[in-house]
Amino acid sequence: MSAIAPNFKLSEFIKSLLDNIFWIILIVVLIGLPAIMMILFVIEMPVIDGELLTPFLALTWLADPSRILPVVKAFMATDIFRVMAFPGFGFAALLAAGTIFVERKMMAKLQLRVGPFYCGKVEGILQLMGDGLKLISKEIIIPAKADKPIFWAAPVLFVATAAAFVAFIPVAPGWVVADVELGLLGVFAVIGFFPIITILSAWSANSKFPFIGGIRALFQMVSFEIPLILSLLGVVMLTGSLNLSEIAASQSSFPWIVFLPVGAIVFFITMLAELERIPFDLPEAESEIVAGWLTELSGMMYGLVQLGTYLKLYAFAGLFVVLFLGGWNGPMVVPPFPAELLEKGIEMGPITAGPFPGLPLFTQEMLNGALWFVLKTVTVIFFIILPRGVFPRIRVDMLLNLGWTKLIGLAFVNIFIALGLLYAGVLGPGGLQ
Amino acid sequence: MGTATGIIRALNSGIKHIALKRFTLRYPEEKLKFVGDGYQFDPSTGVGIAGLKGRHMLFHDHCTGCQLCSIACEGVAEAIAMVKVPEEQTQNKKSIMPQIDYGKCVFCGLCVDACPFYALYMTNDYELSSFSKEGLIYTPAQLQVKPYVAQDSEIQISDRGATHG
Amino acid sequence: MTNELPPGLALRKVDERIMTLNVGPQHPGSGHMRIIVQIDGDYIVACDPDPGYVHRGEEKMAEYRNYILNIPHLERPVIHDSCNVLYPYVLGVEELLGIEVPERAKYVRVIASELNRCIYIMYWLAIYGIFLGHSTMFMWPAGDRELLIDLMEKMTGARVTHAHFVPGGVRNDLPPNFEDVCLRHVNYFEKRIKEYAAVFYDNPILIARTRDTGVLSRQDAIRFGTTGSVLRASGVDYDLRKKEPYDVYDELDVHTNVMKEGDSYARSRIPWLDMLESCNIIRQALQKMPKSGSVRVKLKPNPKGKGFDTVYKRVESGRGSLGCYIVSDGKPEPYRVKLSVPSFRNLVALPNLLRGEKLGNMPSVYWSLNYWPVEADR
Amino acid sequence: MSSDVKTTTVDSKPEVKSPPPKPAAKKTEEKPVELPAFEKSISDKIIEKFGDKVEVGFVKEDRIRINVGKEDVHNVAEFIRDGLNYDHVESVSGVDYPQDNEIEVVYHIGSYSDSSLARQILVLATRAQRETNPIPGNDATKLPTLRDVFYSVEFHEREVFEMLGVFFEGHPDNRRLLLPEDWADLPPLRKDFAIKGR
Amino acid sequence: MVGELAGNYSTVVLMFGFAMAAMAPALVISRMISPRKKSNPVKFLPMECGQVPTGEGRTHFMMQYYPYILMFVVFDVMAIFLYAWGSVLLEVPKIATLPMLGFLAIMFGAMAFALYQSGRRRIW
Repeated sequence: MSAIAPNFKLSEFIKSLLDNIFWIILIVVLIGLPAIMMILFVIEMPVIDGELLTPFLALTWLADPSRILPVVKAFMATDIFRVMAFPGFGFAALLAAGTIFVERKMMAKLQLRVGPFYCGKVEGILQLMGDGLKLISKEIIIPAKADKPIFWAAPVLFVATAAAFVAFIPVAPGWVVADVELGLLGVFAVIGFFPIITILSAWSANSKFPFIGGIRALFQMVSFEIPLILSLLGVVMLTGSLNLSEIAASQSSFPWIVFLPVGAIVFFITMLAELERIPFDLPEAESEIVAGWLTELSGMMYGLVQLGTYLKLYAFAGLFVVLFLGGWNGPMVVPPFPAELLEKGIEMGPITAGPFPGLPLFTQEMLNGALWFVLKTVTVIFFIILPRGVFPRIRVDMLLNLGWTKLIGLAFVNIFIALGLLYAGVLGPGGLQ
Repeated sequence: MGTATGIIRALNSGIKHIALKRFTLRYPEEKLKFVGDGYQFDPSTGVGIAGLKGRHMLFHDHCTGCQLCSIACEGVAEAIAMVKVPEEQTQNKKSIMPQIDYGKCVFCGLCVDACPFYALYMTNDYELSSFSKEGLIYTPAQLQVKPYVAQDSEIQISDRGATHG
Repeated sequence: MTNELPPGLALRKVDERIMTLNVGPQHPGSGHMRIIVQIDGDYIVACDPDPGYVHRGEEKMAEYRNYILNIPHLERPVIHDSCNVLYPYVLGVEELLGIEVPERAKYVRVIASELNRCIYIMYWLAIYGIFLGHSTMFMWPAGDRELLIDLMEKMTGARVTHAHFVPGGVRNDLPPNFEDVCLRHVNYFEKRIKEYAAVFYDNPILIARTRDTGVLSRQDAIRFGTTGSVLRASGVDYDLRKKEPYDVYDELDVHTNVMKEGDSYARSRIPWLDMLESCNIIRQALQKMPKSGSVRVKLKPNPKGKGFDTVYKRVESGRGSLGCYIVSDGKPEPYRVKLSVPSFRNLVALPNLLRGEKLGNMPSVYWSLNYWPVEADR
Repeated sequence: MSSDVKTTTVDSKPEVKSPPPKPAAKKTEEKPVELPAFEKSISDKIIEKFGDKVEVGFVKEDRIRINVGKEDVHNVAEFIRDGLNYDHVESVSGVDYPQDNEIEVVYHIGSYSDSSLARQILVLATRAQRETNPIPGNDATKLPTLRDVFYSVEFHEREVFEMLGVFFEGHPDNRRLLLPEDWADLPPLRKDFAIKGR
Repeated sequence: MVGELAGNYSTVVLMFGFAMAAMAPALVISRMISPRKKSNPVKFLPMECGQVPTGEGRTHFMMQYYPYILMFVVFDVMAIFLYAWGSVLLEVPKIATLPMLGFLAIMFGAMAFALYQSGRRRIW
């Protein structure tokens, strides 16, 4: 045993776990319970059905679906649910985790190897969890002369900014965290934050390689922002709206990629660059500048940056789907909700449950929309992942040259295609849509 | 347009490979099959017999304790030391035999070439890892044991790529 | 020297913004060496290679061991090319001792040498791929190399460090049925490496990345004394298998691959073409090889040379011409063994090629020089 | 003073003993019939140009050895480059001869540009005085550098400097190359540097 | 589009805050359960490939592609300005497109000139 990990002692490990449990209990007892008491003392408890809500009543309701379902439904209508779970953070993090797993397995298959295999019995499906546990239990090393507050804050800010980006993506009709009129401009504003966080993290580490990597990231993200913005102008012109939900809804008959393939290609390439994915992963070019701006990050800080990266990947893929592939639009494939479940409930021999009056938590349109959206997003993610397997990294000057000459030129071509389509009457008020 | 064609060719080749078979040898479950029983040497012709240079095998009834293997190893890895063995082995008047430290051995097989009495061969066993340095030192008694090897995986080539079947 | 500095670098106070980067020894893009590069922004203004992190004194050790026992040591500098790095030493000892090698052994040596060349180049290619950020090009060669390693292991009994060539032939005969397996594996191997073209060699991004970077002109290639693929990529038709055929290379049809450009792309393409050529040579050798016969001359124990003598032998290894200078003073041990290794010779070109180059070109130029740090340090 | 000693050693070879190199050289010289013609013509050209400043070590198939004193080595090398079309140095090896109190530096010179010389290796050997207690760079163990003649010797000469302590005068960059920065022992390839336990 | 309240964007801020609140504990927990050994000060040196770091990490460092950043400052604003036109294109009369085309031409010309200049002087 000692040969494997000479400094590992089971007793110390158990002791550290017990210590943590002790501190958590202590904090909960000393701070959490008094806080709850104070809150209960201050706020007015709701009166439901003529009765004051007490903890006893609440527990009774938990057992009764006909009473708990409306509460769940009401909760689902709140912003908190949207932020935390469905179109917001939870959903995005789930898709991001799936992306990581699929990426590893797909790269492995393309490269004729196995990939994660042993963790979780079935083709390494629990590998991500294992990696997370490893990252969270690794020591975080802060370089000696680093600017500590910024260095600590940068990974968290990175995830938070990526999450703010996710907030704009509509998943199904009506299901979007921030349903704002100027959604597209909001997206641009949020994208503008990423280079700042990158350069802050790189600058605060006080090391050469992160510094060069941060500058490269700055150049890359900044110079690809103009092609990114210009390539989406065509869609906005055809739709006449900046609201992402409206843009998605406007593609009920044709996705815009049919009319604006040039813009889609330009946006896809700029997307790869903004995501720092191969062939544009210059800020992390490991053979030149060790790991770029991630060099000094260790342990969970690195893990957070990875999480942020994949959240960003999901958000960009979702943006591509919304803008060019028609968002949630697609043929209705989800069957309607069985009506007898509402009236009779489930009858399984002696046991009868229901009826469930408030049951369809999600409407048929919403399920169908989410299904199509996820399918399209996964396809786009596949095409984002694929270049990693077949392309080498390019160089800074090539990248800038590509962004500033070719892509901007193509973006202008795209604008004129959109104008031509509008004024030729193919699209627009008198045209197809 | 050459650029676009090249990019599409590369993407196509990548997608094509997703359908090919995996080539990885999943080692602890599959083990490669080797030629023969291990590297052996025929002193009469001076030519070896092909085989894997794995762990040695010592034939106690042939070993005379002449130290030639130890002398050969001195210039290479200094892995072989001659140790006293009990008197039961009749062939060996000096009652010394080689003991091999696999922490030092480089598996070059020159000791096998040096042995003129057909006493030292190599076998297909290569799984010698141990938790301690002492566990890597094989005494003459341990070297006498013929190792059990279950190695049956071979490279198989088909239209859908090569695999370790 | 070969690259002019960009004009802006001639600014007066340019020194103040020059950053010194230690690329190596613990760097994903350096190998076991250190390249001290001084960069001004994205441009390298000076480069100083600092090898020696894996210096083991093989030449000194060789003076203490006799001619046979040196064999496992002298193949250590390049374990992926261990047959070829041993080859000139074995040839030299044969000349010193006056040994005539059997015909079949010569063919076996040629097959082993060519297989080993492919194994080395696959490893090199894998690292070239990962240096350019192409992870697939790391995995494919590293996997397909297994086909040939399997052959070598059937042939010599070891997967990497073979210790197979000895003065007077090779150590063991081929295993039964080896010819068929070898042919099958080599044919499949050739099919596989041809597929690298679509993903790697014809990839427009790779071509744009490596074309016209690190250009080594023909005159400079000769002046720096470079060798192997670096030399042939600069338009010098020089391959020892053809120019100074050893063993049975004069009976085989060897084609030399030469490219004129002298840039990183040409330097990386030449080894790939060499591998295709090696497959041809192996097939020819398998056909022409005597089906039976001895493969090793029996030597006296502790052979010694005849008085004072020197010999210098060269072979074409996976990286280029590899020479071995042996001084014998009539004792069983060599008086002096000097390996003149191609990596060390190509290293001279590195500072000259990197000066004025972009930082992003550093890994591709460095590794396209076919540099193997362990070999250069010996 | 030290250079005087050296000159006598190499140039006037008959009287100074140096037992190892002599027999081999003599043997080849005594059988001129077997000498290959092309290689003989090259060595003759060098002899013709430099007379008895150079000594032909041996002429074998594809290999010619020229022994030369240290003050002539630069001129001979220039002639080899300009007059004989040899264009690069393949290897620079130092050999220590403690019994002669000399260190021999051997240049193996080849040619890429002349296809008739593709097989040929010209071995140019010169000798430097050996010090019993070497102070690399500051003692009499010095040779003129050939870097201005053959650029390719640059790293090789640096290696010989640190491995045997032969300082190459005129080399622009005579720094440590392979050995660790804190190496303070004898130059390791000298014969009096012994490996531990051997 | 007109008269939209800034409060509509509160959900974005909420999302941002939630992500921060959810992720900061990960760092805190990691800090709590991971080992912290201060025995070796070399560990805390910045990465320099195994060598002792020399020089400052934050230096005067000039990237040669600086003109692109300058161009970005100008053209990013212009690109966003195009959106004001693009989003109401369906409602405004067609004649309003002509000045926009002029604007596009000026922008394109200016960009081409800037690119030409930046390409001519490779280094600033």
